Amino acid sequence: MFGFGQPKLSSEEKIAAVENEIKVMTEMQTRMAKICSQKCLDRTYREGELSKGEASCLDRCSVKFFEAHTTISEQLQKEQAAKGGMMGR
Amino acid sequence: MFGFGQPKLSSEEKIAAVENEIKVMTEMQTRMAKICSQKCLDRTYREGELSKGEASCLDRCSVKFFEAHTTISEQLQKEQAAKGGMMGR
Amino acid sequence: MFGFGQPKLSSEEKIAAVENEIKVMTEMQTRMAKICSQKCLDRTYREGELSKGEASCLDRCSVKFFEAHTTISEQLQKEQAAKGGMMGR
Amino acid sequence: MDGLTNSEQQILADRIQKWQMKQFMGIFGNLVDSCFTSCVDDFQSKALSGRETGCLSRCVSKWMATNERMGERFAELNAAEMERQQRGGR
Amino acid sequence: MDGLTNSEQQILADRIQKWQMKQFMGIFGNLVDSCFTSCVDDFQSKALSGRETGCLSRCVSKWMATNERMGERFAELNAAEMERQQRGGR
Amino acid sequence: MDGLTNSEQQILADRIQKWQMKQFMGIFGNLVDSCFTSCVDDFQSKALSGRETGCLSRCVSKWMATNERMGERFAELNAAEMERQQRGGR
Repeated sequence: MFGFGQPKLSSEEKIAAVENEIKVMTEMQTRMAKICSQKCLDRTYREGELSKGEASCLDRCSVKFFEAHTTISEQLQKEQAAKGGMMGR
Repeated sequence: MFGFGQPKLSSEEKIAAVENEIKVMTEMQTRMAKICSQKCLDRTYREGELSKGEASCLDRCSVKFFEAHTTISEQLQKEQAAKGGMMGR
Repeated sequence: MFGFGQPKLSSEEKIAAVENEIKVMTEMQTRMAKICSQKCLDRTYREGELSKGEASCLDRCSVKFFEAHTTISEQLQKEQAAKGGMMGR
Repeated sequence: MDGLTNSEQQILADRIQKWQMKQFMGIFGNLVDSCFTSCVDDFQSKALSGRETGCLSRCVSKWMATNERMGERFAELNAAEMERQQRGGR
Repeated sequence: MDGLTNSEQQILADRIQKWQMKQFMGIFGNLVDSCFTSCVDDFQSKALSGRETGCLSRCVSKWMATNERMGERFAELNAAEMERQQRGGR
Repeated sequence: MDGLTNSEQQILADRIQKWQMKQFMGIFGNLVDSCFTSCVDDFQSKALSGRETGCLSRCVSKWMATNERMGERFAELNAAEMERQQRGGR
């Protein structure tokens, strides 16, 4: 997603790259669970299990969230490139 | 709450354990203040002091929050133990 | 804002002071953008550009936010000084 | 874990585990806050009622089920994305 | 500070103080955000009105009173819980 | 960058850049969360609709415009405040 794979990294750099990738992915998963819970779960908690409707809402939400993530990431990169610089802020 | 007290810790480990305990407790207190403020305070801020009703709501909220914290912590530990592993995520 | 400028700092201390100042300012700017977006932007996103109304709302909001920040910071310092101690929590 | 030696993998695993401990405290805190906010609204008494305790318990169960499900979905989506990138998408 | 030597306690105190400084920036930021959100809603003008300034000031006062009260309650609850655990509850 | 030597400025710049990378991940995450929350509400299908994709895109554009504008305003306000303090306000 944030493509590394450049040549001749030191051992520490290789570890740090994978470490960072794992953290980024884990954080994305945590946010996805949070946002999709807000979209899909009944907050009265009359049931402790996911209903069928909630489960399939979560599944679809995860696909859409992932897609939105990719889309937004690409748009930002394009707009940054167009401006020819780092983050506009 | 997250029980240490195991034998023969190094000096650094002993410090880190207490340090961690203090941080965990401080963060819990900060969250408790935030959540109970949301539950109990009138947000129009016509008064700068706590009204009697707000103060007793905060007191009760703190007891309930603490109890909820303990209850949820125990439930998670039980369910984790039942699955025989670390955190299900 | 959180005035340093004391005599005879080591090189590391001087760097850390400026580093901290930059971080504090950047975080304040990020929070300001977030809060003022909530106050001023139409969340239906029918337009990708800022409308005139949104733009001038953001401008005014930024001035008010900055002023509120300063005001609250001064009040806290005063009340802390009156109590003669660090943070009351 | 592309191309890491055994000892590098060990270092990585240790760091990730340490990081996860810290993350977990935050995630646990959010869980308590969220379930408490949804389930507890009566501050006339200072003990949790049976209804509130039940609600908290179901809230936690549902959260665990949600997390598990989302973890599986995320792994699938991530694997598909990796493959897409390796085939030269992007 | 169970069983720490004097010098260990000093190291601990230094670390906690450093940490608290950083925490405080976040807590202060949340306070500003929350009081601003509650008190300021008119963006026709660009100076805080008297009403808004007053509201902000009361909001801060109330926050301080709340924090103080919650700190006391938390200490009591924590002490009770410690005792319970030492008597072999849990 | 008051009174830092060249090499000190270099150290500072490196640290700030590293910190910004980390900050950016969080800011990007908040952007995704906020635009997704505003734009996506239909979970009958599992592909983003054209309407949703368009909304996300405009949401991002508006966010960038907002950030840029707020950055300018902030710099102005900060400069004015600095000056005020140097003239001996506070």
